[in-house]
Amino acid sequence: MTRPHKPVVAALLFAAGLLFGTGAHSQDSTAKALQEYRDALQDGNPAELWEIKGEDMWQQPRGPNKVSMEKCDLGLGPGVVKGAYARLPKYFKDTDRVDDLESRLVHCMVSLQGYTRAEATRRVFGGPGAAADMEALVAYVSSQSKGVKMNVALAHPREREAYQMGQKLFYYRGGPHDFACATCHGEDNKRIRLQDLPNLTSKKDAQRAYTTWPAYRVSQGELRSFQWRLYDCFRQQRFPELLFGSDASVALTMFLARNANGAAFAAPAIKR
Amino acid sequence: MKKALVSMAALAAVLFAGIALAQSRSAVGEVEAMRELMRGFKPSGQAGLSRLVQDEVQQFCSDPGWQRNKARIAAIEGQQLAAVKYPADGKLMGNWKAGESIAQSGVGKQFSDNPSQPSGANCYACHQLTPQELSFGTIGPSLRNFGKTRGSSEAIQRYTYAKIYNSRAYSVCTNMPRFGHSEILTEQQIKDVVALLLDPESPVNK
Amino acid sequence: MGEPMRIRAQMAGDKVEVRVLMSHEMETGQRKDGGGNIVPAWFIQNIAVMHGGQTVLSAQWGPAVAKNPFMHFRFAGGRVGEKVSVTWTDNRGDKRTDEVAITAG
Amino acid sequence: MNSVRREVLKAGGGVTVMALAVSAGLLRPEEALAQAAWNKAAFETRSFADTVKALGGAAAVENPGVRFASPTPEIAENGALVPVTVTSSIPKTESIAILVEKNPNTLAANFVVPNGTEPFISTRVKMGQTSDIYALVKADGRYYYAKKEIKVTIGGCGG
Repeated sequence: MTRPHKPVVAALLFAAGLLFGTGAHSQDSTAKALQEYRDALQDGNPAELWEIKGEDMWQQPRGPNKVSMEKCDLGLGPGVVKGAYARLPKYFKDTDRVDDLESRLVHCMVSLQGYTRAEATRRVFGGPGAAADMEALVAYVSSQSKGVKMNVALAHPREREAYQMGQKLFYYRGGPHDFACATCHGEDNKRIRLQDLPNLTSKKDAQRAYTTWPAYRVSQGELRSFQWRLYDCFRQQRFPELLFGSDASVALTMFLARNANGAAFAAPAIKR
Repeated sequence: MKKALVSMAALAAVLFAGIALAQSRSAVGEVEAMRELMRGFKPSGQAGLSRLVQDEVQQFCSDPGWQRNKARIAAIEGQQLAAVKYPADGKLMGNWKAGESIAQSGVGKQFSDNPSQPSGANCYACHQLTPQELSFGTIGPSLRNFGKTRGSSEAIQRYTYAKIYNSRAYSVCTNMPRFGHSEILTEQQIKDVVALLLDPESPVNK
Repeated sequence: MGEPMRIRAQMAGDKVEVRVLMSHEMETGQRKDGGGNIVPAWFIQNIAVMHGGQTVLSAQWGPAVAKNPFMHFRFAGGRVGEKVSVTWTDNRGDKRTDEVAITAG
Repeated sequence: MNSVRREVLKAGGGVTVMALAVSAGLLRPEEALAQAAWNKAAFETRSFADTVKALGGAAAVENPGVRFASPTPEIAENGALVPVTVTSSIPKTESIAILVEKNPNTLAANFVVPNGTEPFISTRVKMGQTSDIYALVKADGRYYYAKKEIKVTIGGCGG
């Protein structure tokens, strides 16, 4: 390993310890310091602001029908929120499709509250000064699976099909850059710039990655859902825009969620 | 809307035609399912649905078991190399300083990018290059001292140009984009990145 | 009006441990938007935490307090069931108050 | 706004008037506090020394009674969110301020700690770059401080 002679960017000096290492000690201490920073953010995760807003939205009568979401069936029966996220996506008879949380929430907003599909999906990702109701609902529902072991079933043929198609999409190379999800997420211990990349083909990384979304993204000051995570990955993959709640998005979610089975769900998390 | 439907149909036709030749019924079913899945994307900014239509290489490399097909690998690499367009003026090395800023830039071709701005090569996302830039990725190998260890002979320049122009000419399913072949970089930009890698004055070789 | 705060007030020994998350942009006035225009400063300036008619913490903030602010402190003299309220006002004159009951540790 | 309260505010908003209004039950205490004048001059300072002055002190001395406690990181992966925790063991601690030397304006926050409240505060600030941060404590009318460098890998004040 080479040593940097003149680290010109002081701010990166320590980050550089990760790469060049002025010795095993400095590498360890840098990694330890970064871990301490990440740990320090855990107490008082702003995701909780989305959780309380989402809980309120879940309970309040809303939409043209003026009813709450408390009859919404997320897979464990009408109104059961606890542990629901850890079992999604799954096949639903009433929609005759495999739904993830977000597409299921849209279904309930339409079928129970009387919104049109367009109204229910008008603002699914928040931006500066305008948080999205959808991300609040996602924060609340997912928070109710904290500590619950991921347990996504492949019992129904449609669930198995979704998993297989999600897997295909994961390896599907396209666009001007020939990128697939696997380009960045198919090997251990890789980084893009200084950012660690989870290897989503390995059990351990797949579990850690999936169980820490949704997350409060410090760089954006927003709570981000798993649908957003996929949307933004495809943007960077130079693909066209992933449609919210589409079969493609649900299939890929199914592939990634199922691969996380057995790990305790730990979101909404906080990420840099 | 109408336009979107038409291009969707065109996409479906291409996806279908491309793979339906002499395939088993279940494979046809799979193609059908994949085509359905691609309805989950919509055109946005400069990113149209045609980006989802795979060429032969993309299709080949989307099979996680591609390594087993040795004959296809050699054939595709040969085709890709044969299609490399070298500069008409015969000059392969540009300006390493311009190359460095191209290597730093990660914009280009995303639906959120302004298509009138030049794309970057984003080399640092995956490679170590100059010793000054500490924020580099590790998806690709380190290119530190790339020219120092190889020299800058005509042959090395041609290899380096071709590798950037179309990396698949040398490694069919590499993670690296085909910067010339896919019109991500201009000819001049590729020359500048070649200089960043090979020029003895470039910090990559210092 | 602002969005609701997340307040936790919990007994820890003989003290009340208070954690508050506030929903606020905390714009610095230095950031540019997509069109290159400066986004005007917009931030919480004054905070007051009250218990039993007494101020148990007050603060003045500038725009360098992080977006969606968090604060954590401890005060003596509170009991389970009593109310703790938090009020903020920002530089636009917007204001919000939320209140919780102290819970057992 | 009710008319009594409007009259009170019209009367000047000075501290004395406010205190009277509170004791007379015209204003709820938190309303009175929220009206307390924001120290514009202090938040516009560009150095540690100027901030001390703007807060009403002559000078500040380093004192081990002022401490950065956990969580206060050595490195912040993102300057947009930097946890800072300060404790003071100096008797009669009245207030705890957090200052970031290399931010456009030095003073980030000033907490007033009344009797009965522990001289301990944990919050989060933004840092545009690697910088010294200061914890400035006012105790019995005097100013004391602690200093610590925090390295920032991504600044928190840009676009």
